Amino acid sequence: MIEVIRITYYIMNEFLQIRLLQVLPIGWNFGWSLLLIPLLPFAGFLLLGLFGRKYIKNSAGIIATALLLVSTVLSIYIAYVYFFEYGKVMGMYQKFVPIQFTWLEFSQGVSIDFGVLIDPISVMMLAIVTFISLMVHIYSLAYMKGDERFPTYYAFLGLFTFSMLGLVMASNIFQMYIFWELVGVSSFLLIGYYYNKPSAVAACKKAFIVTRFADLGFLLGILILSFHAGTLDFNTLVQRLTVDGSEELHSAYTSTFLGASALTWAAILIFIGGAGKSAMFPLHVWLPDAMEGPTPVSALIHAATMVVAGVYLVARMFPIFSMSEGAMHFVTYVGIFSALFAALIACTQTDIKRVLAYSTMSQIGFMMFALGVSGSNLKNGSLNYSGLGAGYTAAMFHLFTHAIFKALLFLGAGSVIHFIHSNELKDMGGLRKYLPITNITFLIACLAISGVPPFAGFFSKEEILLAAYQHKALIYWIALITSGLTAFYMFRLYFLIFWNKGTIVHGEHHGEGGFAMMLPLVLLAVGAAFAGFIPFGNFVTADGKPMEVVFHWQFSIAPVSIALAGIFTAMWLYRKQNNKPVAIANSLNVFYKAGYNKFYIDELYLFITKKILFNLVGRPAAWFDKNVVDGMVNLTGNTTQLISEKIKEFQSGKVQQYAIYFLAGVIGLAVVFIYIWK
Amino acid sequence: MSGSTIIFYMLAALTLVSGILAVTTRQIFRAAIFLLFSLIGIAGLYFWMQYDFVAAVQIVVYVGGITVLIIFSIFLTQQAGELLPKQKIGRLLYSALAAFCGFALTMVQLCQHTFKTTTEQPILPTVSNIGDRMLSVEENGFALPFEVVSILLLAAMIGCIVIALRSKPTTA
Amino acid sequence: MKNEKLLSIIQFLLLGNFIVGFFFNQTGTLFGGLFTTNALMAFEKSILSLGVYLISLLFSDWLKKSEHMPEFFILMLAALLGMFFMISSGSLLMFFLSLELSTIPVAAMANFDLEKKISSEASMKMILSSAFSSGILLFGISLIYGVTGTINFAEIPTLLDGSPLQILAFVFLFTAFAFKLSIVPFHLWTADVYEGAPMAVTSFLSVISKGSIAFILLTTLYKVFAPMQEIWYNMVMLLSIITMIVGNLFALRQQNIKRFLAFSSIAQVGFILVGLSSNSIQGTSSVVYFVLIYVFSNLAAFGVAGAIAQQTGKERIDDFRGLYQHNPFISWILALALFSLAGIPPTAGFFGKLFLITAGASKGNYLFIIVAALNLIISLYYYLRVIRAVFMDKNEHPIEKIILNPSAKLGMIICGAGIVLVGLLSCIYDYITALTV
Amino acid sequence: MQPGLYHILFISAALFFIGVFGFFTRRNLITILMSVELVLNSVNLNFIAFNKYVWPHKMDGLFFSIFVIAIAAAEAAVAIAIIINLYRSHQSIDVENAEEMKF
Repeated sequence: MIEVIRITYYIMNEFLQIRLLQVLPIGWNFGWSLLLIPLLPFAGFLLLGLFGRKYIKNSAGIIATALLLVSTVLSIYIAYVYFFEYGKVMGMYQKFVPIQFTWLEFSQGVSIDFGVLIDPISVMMLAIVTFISLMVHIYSLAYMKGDERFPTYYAFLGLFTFSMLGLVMASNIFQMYIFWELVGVSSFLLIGYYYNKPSAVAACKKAFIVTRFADLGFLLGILILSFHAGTLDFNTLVQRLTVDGSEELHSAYTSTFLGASALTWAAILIFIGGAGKSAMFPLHVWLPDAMEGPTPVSALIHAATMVVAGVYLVARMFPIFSMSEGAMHFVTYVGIFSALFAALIACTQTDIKRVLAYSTMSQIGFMMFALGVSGSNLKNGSLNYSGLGAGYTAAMFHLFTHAIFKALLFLGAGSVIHFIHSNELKDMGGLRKYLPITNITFLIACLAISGVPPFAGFFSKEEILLAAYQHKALIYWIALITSGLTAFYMFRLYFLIFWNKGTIVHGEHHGEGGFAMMLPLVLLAVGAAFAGFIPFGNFVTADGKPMEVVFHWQFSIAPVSIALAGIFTAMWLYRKQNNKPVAIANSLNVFYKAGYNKFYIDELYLFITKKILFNLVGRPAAWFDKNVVDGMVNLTGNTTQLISEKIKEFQSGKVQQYAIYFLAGVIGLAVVFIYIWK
Repeated sequence: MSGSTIIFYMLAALTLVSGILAVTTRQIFRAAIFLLFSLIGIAGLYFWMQYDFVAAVQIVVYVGGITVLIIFSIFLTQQAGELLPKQKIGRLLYSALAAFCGFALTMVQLCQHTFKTTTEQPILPTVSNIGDRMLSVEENGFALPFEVVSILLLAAMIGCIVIALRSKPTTA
Repeated sequence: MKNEKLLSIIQFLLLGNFIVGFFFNQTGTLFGGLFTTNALMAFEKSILSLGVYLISLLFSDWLKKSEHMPEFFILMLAALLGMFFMISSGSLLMFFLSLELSTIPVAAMANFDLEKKISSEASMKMILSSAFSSGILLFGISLIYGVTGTINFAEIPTLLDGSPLQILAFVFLFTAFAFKLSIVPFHLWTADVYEGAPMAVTSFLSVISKGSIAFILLTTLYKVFAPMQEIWYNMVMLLSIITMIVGNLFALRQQNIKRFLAFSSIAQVGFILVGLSSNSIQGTSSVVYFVLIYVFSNLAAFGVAGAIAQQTGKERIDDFRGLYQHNPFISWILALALFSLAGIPPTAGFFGKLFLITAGASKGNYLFIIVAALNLIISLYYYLRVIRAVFMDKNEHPIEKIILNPSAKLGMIICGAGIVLVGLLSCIYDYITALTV
Repeated sequence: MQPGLYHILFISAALFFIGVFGFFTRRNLITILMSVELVLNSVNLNFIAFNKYVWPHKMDGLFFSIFVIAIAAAEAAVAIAIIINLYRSHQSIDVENAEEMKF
């Protein structure tokens, strides 16, 4: 086996001119195991895609899961090696590029390379992506069992995991772009997996087109950056554009368009690319619809991987973003607005997966603005960005914890849907008796996302709020309110599913779905409970130097109490079948009501939550989202159709009329270029 | 006014007037004959410019060849004495406008441009000069275009034969 | 069958023609500058030869049944020869003659479905439009000749200065290219001719013919009209934007697959112009590279549509619904082709468009690039529509199993492999760039 | 005034656009073809005029016009074959009867 690898290595070296840089002191095993991480899922994709339907139909899931298990073990091993053994040199986590080969050289210095970049965030992402993907693989063994296209499903999962890992490891911004597009394609395949459902087909098309639209921004950003920096390599890019007084930085600062420098434009355009994938307002329209895919897929794509690609991109380009105050503000405000907006909408949704979708959008908004408030260097007059990255660490930390508990939430929801065969909250209730494990794990996840100590979300959200607090009071207050809303809508969901009214369970009772479905839930629940204790600041920081995260317990009082308030409101409203408003309306006896002291407080409470929060804020926000933002997307489509109908007369089938247009074109061009546009 | 000038204006008038008639008359035979006159007028202009060889080619190919081909095809497709269908007035106006705009633009540009003149020794367009050039492979020779045109004519003939020799006419 | 044997021989010879193209790539001129050649031109010709070979494979069913197969090849090869001369032409005379040589036989070929009315109609529309366009072209050439006194490509640039009459002449000349490339508003003949002509001819027109014009347009704009660079840059940009928009808008509403591909190819040409506008080495190599990809993708799409039309007579996109049920192989080929045309990774079309955009962006005119990229997204709508019809829509009576003959299958496999490999193997792009320098 | 270059250019431009006008307005396919012939002839006149008055030391224009005549013949032949064929299927050579494909 080793001989084979050696020979392959030789061949690749000699004939394809792949340079394998031996900068790591561990020897070549390390380098190749890095390559194996993405290649194993890809192998799974090829294997299942080519032979799955005919030969290995039944064992397809096992094969894919086994391959991914190896990948996961490798990436956790690499994370261990990186963080604890070799990554830190002179007290700083280094960036390594152990593998890189030039795929195409555009011009001197500007080349598309394929390589592997190892630094704290990519190592962390490797571990988290493979881990969540593994959980989803295991879970799907039971969830998708008996599906007609079982091997195809696993093939798509493999392709998706491969492209996501390629994106994470990219050492070159163009490589990232290519994998970025691949992620889009494979998510398109996964969302449209139930291709017989018209809504799924429409959803995948929409997801694809909206994200492509955003990718356009990314591409333009790349083009502008490479034009000014003269390179596409991440490390070189960051080096050239962050050194004070460098020629490239000067050119990027001084060439302006519409009052902003090229650097700001590039950063904003790249952010738009990220916003498309990460479902930031107003490019989020695809996310709720994308819930048409199989539920484990939602756990993979919409919790841990694809939707955080935008955050990852901004984090990867963070030094460049931090050179532009305008771009940082843009990121901050889009992030905070999306967080609040999505939280409001989440309060009104009745489809369990849609609530989770908006919640994802809201949480990613948190990560985004955390990056945004990480401080702009220009304010200090110095170009050194170290020491300002509290928000950066917080965002990465939240990305990490969110991946775990959101995957848990989705998988739990999958378990519920599996049991009840419906997505609608009205069909659920009282399920805690039937689904004990799901109930507990879901509760843990809800506590984690609400920020209740000592669960994971508490720590990461705390850091974000702290960063916001240090930055600007407005941001902090909005974030605080959003965090309360988060607790409210998550527990609304929780109580409506597991408490509230009892549910009539139709047909035979088939339990919770067996070991394969429960194992991921339990593992993730353990993660959601304890991941917060990882001292993240020691590992992932903007500059690679460990950062002491100071923990102020006084500071936690406000967020925790607001979270608890949200939880208790939800509990009070939804724990039992909600007869309060009905009862009030029914009891006509005014005196009886007056004597009932609690009544006024009740009324007030209801007024605030139901009337104001729901009808005045949440509903309009949802309406706006559904009709205006979404409508814009559809409108573009309809308008194009309409215009194309209107101009069909040009194609009249009359050859002489064609000739008249021909001559008119000639004369028009001649007149334009002789007299007007010289 | 010299005789040469008078001849020029007569030829010009012949060419343009019969050109206009060729594209406007509603009797197709007359149109063909006016086209013939117009082409002869052009041949006359070539003679007038002392490009005898081109004039001869013009008469042989156009007058003797293409016009006859056109007249034959009229025989094949047209009943005698039938008037051509009228064109819509809107189309006529647009076409006239487009053609006139094009003409005006071209003439304005042509008149504003002063063409260079050369003092070099002119080459007379005698048949021997033309023949030498036509078959020369050196610089300023035209052997290659000559071959290309011959291939083109061959291909065109084959195409014509395939299309025209359709085995049986279908749908009436 | 006589046709069958002959066809095999012809296919073999065409393959030979393609291979031989790689052995003779010297630089030089012949006939006193009328014929020039270099390695890049040889490569461009090889692309066209490859396309013709693929056409002979993909449409072998139709060819075998055709009464006039030998004549078809004579005309097609005459047109191919015309394109070779055109790519190598060193003077406007050679350019004009070879342009006609590559047009007139194709117009006759468009009539080869002799029994069909629409075939004659298509042929008529093509020959009349092209006669009109060559009239305009000739007028332009005569003005260029009048102004500069020469028709040699080598001498013209030294004598141009961008005076109004030269601009007029250039516009007249350029519209001939625009006509053949179907640039809006000179494109109107395209869809009608594509629809009426036999599928093999349509694919020849849409792929080979356009490719050759794109190549000669590179020479014409970059070398011959180099002094008028600013004018033609603006013109190309303007036309490119209009072309993409109109091509996309019309493609959205087409039902016939041939008309659909016609308008989609118009939009593709708009994209070629984006790369072409850059006037740089990168511009040349990206255009050549894109044409290579375009040959594979478009021929694959036409090949599949042709196979279906040949056996079932169905040409409407609605009829393609549920194609995947009985015909997974051709469905995947079609999907690959459309993905590549739409520029979706990891197909070659993605890289082709990427390089065109990067080349176009090197001028720094980002507004233009944004418009181009937006059009790329609009185009997704209709490409996905076909994909959706093939894979996702239900149909009571889906198209039955199509029996492909081996050579058509081979052709599709070559196209499919090309679509995947040309993108992934960077050496191809490097090779083209090396030739360009 | 002695007629010179500009006179001939005027004739040829006029003839060109007369032909174009005919191309736009004629409904019979054969007459459309005749208009095309006028267009091509006017171009020839241009070439000869430029050759005679502006660049008499070279013969490019003269040769160009000879080749254009040849091309015109080939084009006319193919066009007439197509028109005859169309006549056989449509029983008409009115251009408005050949507008089946549109939009």
